[in-house]
Amino acid sequence: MTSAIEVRNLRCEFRVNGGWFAAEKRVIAVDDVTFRVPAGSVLGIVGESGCGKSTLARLILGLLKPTAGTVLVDGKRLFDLDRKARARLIQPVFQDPFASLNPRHRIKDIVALPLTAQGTFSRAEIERRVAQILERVGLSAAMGERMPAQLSGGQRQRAAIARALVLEPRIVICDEPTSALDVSVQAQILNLLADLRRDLGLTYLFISHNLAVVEHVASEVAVMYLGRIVERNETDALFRAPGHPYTQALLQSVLTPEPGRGVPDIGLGDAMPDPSNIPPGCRFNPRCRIAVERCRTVAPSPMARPPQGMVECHLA
Amino acid sequence: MSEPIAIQGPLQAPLTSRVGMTGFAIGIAIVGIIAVAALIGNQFVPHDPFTQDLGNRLKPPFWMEGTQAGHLLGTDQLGRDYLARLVYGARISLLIGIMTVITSGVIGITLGVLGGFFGGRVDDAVLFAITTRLSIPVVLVALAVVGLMGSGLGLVVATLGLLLWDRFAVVARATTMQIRNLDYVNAARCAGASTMHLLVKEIVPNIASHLAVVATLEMALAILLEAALSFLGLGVPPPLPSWGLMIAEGKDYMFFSAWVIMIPGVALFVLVLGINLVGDGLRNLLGSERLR
Amino acid sequence: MSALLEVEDLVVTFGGRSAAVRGASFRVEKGETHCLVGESGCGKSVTALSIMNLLARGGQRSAKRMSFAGTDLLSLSDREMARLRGNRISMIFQEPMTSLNPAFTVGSQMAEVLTRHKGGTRAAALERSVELMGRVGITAPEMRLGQFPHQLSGGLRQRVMIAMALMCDPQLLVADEPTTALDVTVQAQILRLLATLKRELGLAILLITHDLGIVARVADRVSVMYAGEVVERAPTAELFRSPQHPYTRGLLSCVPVPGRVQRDRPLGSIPGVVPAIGPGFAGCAFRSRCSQADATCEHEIPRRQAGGTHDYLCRLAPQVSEPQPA
Amino acid sequence: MLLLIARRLGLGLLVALTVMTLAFMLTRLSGDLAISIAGPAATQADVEIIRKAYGLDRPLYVQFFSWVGRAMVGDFGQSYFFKDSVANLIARRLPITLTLGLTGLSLALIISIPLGILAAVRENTWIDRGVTMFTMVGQAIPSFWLALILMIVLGLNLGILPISGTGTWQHFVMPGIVLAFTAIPALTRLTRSGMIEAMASDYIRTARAKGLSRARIIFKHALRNAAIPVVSIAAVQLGFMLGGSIVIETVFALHGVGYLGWESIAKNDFPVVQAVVLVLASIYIGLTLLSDILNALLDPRLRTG
Repeated sequence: MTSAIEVRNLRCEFRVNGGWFAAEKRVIAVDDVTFRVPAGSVLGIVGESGCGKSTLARLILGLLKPTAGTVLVDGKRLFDLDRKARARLIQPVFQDPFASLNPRHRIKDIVALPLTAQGTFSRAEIERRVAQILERVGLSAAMGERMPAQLSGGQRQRAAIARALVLEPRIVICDEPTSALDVSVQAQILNLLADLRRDLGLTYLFISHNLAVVEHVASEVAVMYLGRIVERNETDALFRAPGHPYTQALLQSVLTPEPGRGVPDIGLGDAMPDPSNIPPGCRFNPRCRIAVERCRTVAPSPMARPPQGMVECHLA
Repeated sequence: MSEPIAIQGPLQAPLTSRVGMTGFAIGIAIVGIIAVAALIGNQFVPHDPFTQDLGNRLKPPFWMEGTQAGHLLGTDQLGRDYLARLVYGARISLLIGIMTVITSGVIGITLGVLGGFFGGRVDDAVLFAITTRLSIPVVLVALAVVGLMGSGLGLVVATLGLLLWDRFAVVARATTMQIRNLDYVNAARCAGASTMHLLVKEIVPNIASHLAVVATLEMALAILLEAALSFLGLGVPPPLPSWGLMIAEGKDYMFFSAWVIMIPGVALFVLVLGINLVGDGLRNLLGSERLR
Repeated sequence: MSALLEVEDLVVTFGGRSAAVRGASFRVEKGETHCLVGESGCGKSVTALSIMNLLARGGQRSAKRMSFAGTDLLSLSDREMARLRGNRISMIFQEPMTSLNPAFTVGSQMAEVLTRHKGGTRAAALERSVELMGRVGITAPEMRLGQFPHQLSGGLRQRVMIAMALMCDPQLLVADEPTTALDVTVQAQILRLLATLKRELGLAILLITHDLGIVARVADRVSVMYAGEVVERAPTAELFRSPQHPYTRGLLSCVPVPGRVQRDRPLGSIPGVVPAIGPGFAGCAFRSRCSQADATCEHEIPRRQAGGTHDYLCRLAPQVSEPQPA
Repeated sequence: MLLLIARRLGLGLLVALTVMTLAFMLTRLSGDLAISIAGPAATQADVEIIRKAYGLDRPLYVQFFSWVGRAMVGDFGQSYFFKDSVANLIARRLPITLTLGLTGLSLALIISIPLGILAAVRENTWIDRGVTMFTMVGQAIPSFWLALILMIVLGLNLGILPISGTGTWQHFVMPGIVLAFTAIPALTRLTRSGMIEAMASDYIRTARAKGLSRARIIFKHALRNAAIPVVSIAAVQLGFMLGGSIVIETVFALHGVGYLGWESIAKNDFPVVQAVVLVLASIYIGLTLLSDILNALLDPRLRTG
């Protein structure tokens, strides 16, 4: 069976101008990332800001060109597909619903864009499909006539989901789809995404910094740190028995609403990760509290972890 | 490259004040009245702007002593009716302003949007063009072109149009750069939209309001520059009554009859002020104060 | 006994139009951490700013009572209030990236707080800065003194902000979403730091947040805000054990809790959106989203007691309940 | 840093070269230069003599490269009209234009920075509206017309300043005022908007939360940040002012570079026209570089990596 998404040895570098008095920097945003997402499943990607998770999303959407490596979508090389074929396969839902809808267009025109861009649908067909998808995501036909500024954050995100699904793609890349929303609205959107996936048989790549959200939606989770996937496993296994010290720290730092438990000491120093200055050896070693000498010199290679996962740590 | 123009986000809430809107309304009224006068004013003025009457030279306007009935604003050094010339001059100013904005807008917006959208080499080339253009002294070069190629309305428009696109380009480039990485543009890309669609439907509508402000500024600038060129004798040729030329022709008499330079000067000032008020009103509507 | 900070019936309006805060009341005791929790637009940040008299231009505050350690804050002149700020009440903000002045060094920004309020030499103020930076867990504080804000990470900047807030030994620290812009691992470190400072310095903290997880872990008492009102007030443990207001209950059910996730079940959610509250609005602001609302909700709602220090704004009688399953 | 400066200088040189090409093409636009130099009364033989004498019989590219080559070492050729080397002419006129430009810029800064600050801290009051109105009026007044009015009022009616000429420092007062007026509106608005932006920023809220005095907040914390763009743009503004001084120098008969340009255009003295365009462009390029360096020095974010 072909995977919905397959990424092989993906790498992405940027050059950043350091200004007048500093040298140019080379930022490695994604560093040799390999994974597969089986059709119909949800891969959650977690990590802190600057870990490269959004860059990864952009690479898989074809918005950025990788420095090296390949992206296969539905078994085909992403860059062999023309823009229309790509649009029929894979669609995005972005973080900020205030930035992802063109403020000058009506909602129904925004939602219709993937159809009109194909150039093969009749106007009646486009109208029928737009009306159908708007209803499916819980927006009334009257909402379709409005401008984005007249909608609330949650309604805008519903419109963005409608746009992503109107062409009936197989794969949706959700890049922090609920991070800009209030918790009560977040729950509405998460429930909607879950329903749609079940009913339409979609595959999600779900990117978030919120572990609780990822645990709720993902069947498999990958943890990114400084551009690499340092641990990947089935969701339950990863949350029950995290192997990488970074995963452990991330899990510990989630503050569940349980009064009286205080704030845990996660024991990470303040050596903040800097993608333009990746440390030698294990890239997590400056913050790791169990690091040994070998971690400072030798980069760990991926090791299998039951039942289906991997971890990159000498000590796991 | 230092960019003297910084722009706030296009998505910012409009910041309207009642006072700002009053200015906007006054500006529109001024420009509207002058435009109407330029279009049909000659129907109501009983004189021809070119007919000389050497017996009635330098007659003062109606509020001064010694005024001549029928010449509401007096006559010039050749006895031509000043009101008729003023109305005709409005036509020249507006024509130059509008034509220059169209020419320079097409050049500048095209360059700026392309540079801002594609980045890389394309942008380097655009930036080079802008830098080069900014380093050319406008007045001197405009004077030289007119001086060496002969004066004429068309030539003035062409010269100014080719020289005044820089601000359009700078603003179009900066706003495009801000927008091109916004997620609605990314979403349109992922939707399979063509580059043409991205430029025309996603980018340009969102920078149009900023460009409208630039257009008012450039129109005002073009009108002032034409007046300056004509004043220096290298713009619109006589006997066409450009306001700048009227001031130049009146210069020799200004110490005795100050009104000969005051009337066209005030007309010029009011028109430019009106256009600037419109621009400022637009800017307030947009809430982008730093767009100078 | 008088509380350290007492706010009664605070109303904040902008430009005379709709009210951002509509009669908020709460008390912060000496040495306690009090959380104001609510979703965006509920008026929690505006409440904090109005206590500091830092409302943006056009903001008008009025209250039946607003006192700090026996001083009536409403009667102070701007000048007197400035003497209090940074001195006896300090405040830190959500965005550590933009809250420090990019043009000056960390040291000069810290030192000026002390010289402003306590006088003394710049050298002494810098010495105090170094001491406090060490206290808030900044390594190599002497080196940091000469650095500019852009050279520090977000977590470090927030530590600098905290150290700066402590320069004059304040009695109250107002912290407006201090960890929202930070990564989760850094958030945990900063919250631990605040808890330590509270314990060791006897500092009272008014913590503004939207995150119920933070509330549960650090607060002694909680005030839940919705649409400009405090709809429920309770000690933390009690609020999570038996929330009374339908909004509080709904909010708790929306939060996915790691380890207790049932992936095939939908999360609890609150339908609809926060209504626009115009002038002349009466009754319960939550009624349009509440499953238990009826006609009486359109009238004035009494504040009900659910225990000695637990009250809420709802027509429904208090009920003893199990904590909401998440 | 050195590398960057070198790169910027290279870019500047490239721009200068482009301007030279444009200036050269410009002077060749009018058709046969020999005919226009010779004047309407000249015979065919006269024209031929002039063509040979000025080297105009050579192919265009030869003329161009010989001009560029010599311009690189500061030799701009001979003026047809003034019978002097162009380099000498410009060297004699440049100090006057620079004096005028610096006078204008200083006046503009002295007036516009305090006005901008005042308007910003009194945002949306009648003071702010007054300042905004003042900048609008300033932008709308044609500079040559303002010059004439000043001549009438200060020169003729009050008789306190000379009307035209170059002799004494008093001769620079009126032109300086007029030139300053071309920059005041833009600089005032820039200061105002920079201050408003700064005053609304998070770090000013922090400064207020620290209990600092209002004066310290405005003049230390806000102004320092608002001043960065103003100072760096002032340098660029000076470049524009020098370029724009041609109108003012002509009105006041101030014998600077701009006046020289106007005279030589009127006399078809194309080596002078080319050289003046090039000199003004080079000054502008130099000033933009200075502006970038000032900006980097003032802004710690650019100064330290």
